Amino acid sequence: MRILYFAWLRAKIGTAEEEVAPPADVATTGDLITWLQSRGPTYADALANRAVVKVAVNQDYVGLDHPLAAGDEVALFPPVTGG
Amino acid sequence: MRILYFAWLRAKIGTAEEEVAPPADVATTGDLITWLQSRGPTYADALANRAVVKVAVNQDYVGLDHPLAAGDEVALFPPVTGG
Amino acid sequence: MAIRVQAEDFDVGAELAALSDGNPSVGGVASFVGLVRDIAGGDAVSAMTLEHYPGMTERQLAAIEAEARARWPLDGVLIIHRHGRLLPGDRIVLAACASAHRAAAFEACWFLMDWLKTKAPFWKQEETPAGARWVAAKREDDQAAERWYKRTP
Amino acid sequence: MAIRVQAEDFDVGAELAALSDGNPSVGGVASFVGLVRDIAGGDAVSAMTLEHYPGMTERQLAAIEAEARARWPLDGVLIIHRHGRLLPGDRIVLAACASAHRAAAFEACWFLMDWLKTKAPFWKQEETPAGARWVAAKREDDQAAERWYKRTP
Repeated sequence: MRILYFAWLRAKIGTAEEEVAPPADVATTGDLITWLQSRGPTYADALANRAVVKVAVNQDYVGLDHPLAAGDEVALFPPVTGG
Repeated sequence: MRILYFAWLRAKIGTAEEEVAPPADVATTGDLITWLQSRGPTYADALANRAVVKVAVNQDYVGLDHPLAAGDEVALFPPVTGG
Repeated sequence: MAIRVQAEDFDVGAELAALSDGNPSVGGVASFVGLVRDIAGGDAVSAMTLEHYPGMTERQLAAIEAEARARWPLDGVLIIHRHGRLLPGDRIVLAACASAHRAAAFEACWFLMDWLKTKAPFWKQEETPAGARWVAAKREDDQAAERWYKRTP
Repeated sequence: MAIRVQAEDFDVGAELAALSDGNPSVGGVASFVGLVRDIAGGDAVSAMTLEHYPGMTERQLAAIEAEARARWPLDGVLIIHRHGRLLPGDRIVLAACASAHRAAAFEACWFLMDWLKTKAPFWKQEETPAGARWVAAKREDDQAAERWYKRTP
């Protein structure tokens, strides 16, 4: 599963992109964030406030109960500020 | 007093501009239109429907009760259609 | 004050750029370009001639600009309106507002267009297969202009 | 479909002209150009860098364009959004809608701007005397976007 990070989430976590293989019980986007938070203090810090973490799966916005499949492209980022 | 006509009012009356010297009892813009209507069938026809005759005095919109002064520039024209 | 009444076409890109040039507090420029359509009331239109009232036109457009500046925080306002004979696809009018805030720019620009439609002394005559005809004022334009009247108690 | 995400600047006049070129049923083109301001939250901004999510950006902008076309009778829609490092006064975004009717053009263009502000995956980082900082999403932008949600019974 590929995970992309943008803006200050990318800066805090220290990478723009990584391949991860979460355990089988990580079934939803919410589960994935919980699992990522367990990977170390930088993750825990970056993902601490879920209200400012937006999630996209395969380039569409989803909620925290969205089911995950093996080949998904998951992106985590702050609220957008374009325009 | 100078009177200007525009658009189909100009075309119906047959002139874009004329100098007139209305009698002393022509005190308002409404009086002026009534007096102009008496000047002949082309005027009577062009000014028959006052709902579609707009009036400006010295380049500002006014109503039919607007008082007239000797040196005024009076314009009569249909509802505008610019933009 | 940026009001221009002219027979010549205008350069939209240059005009819009000039509205914010040298003023980096401008956050956005909203604009509207009106064009001659080739059809009106179901009839083909081959050309359109815009008559206007020189002097009063500039005076009314300046009053509309002043009203927009009084209502919204604007860094720049531009109205260019052409007169004379135009062909389908030709530009008729450009209205543009620059502001720090996009809502102000959009609202003010829309206001300029709605008010100039019913207040600026221009008259359109269309050339159709059945001959030349004067365009009648539209009730929907009056209603659009009325939206912007302030309610007084 | 006219969505472009690019580092390069764009030619506003040419882009707006292209929206109506060859289509004389267009009565008007409403547009908005967003610019980099030199001040934000009271602090001087010397530059701004726009990060984006390639692929998703185009996908979301295309969805916003499709929504606008479904809601209003539009003859043309254009969204150009830049990314990378920009300076005060630089153009960031152009949104434009061509329509036979000016109300449709204005509404649809405003809708494009409000929705892309809250849906297109761009993030701004400002350079200020106190260092670089990420721009926070504004509550007023969320409210502006919410205006356009259809009420469902």
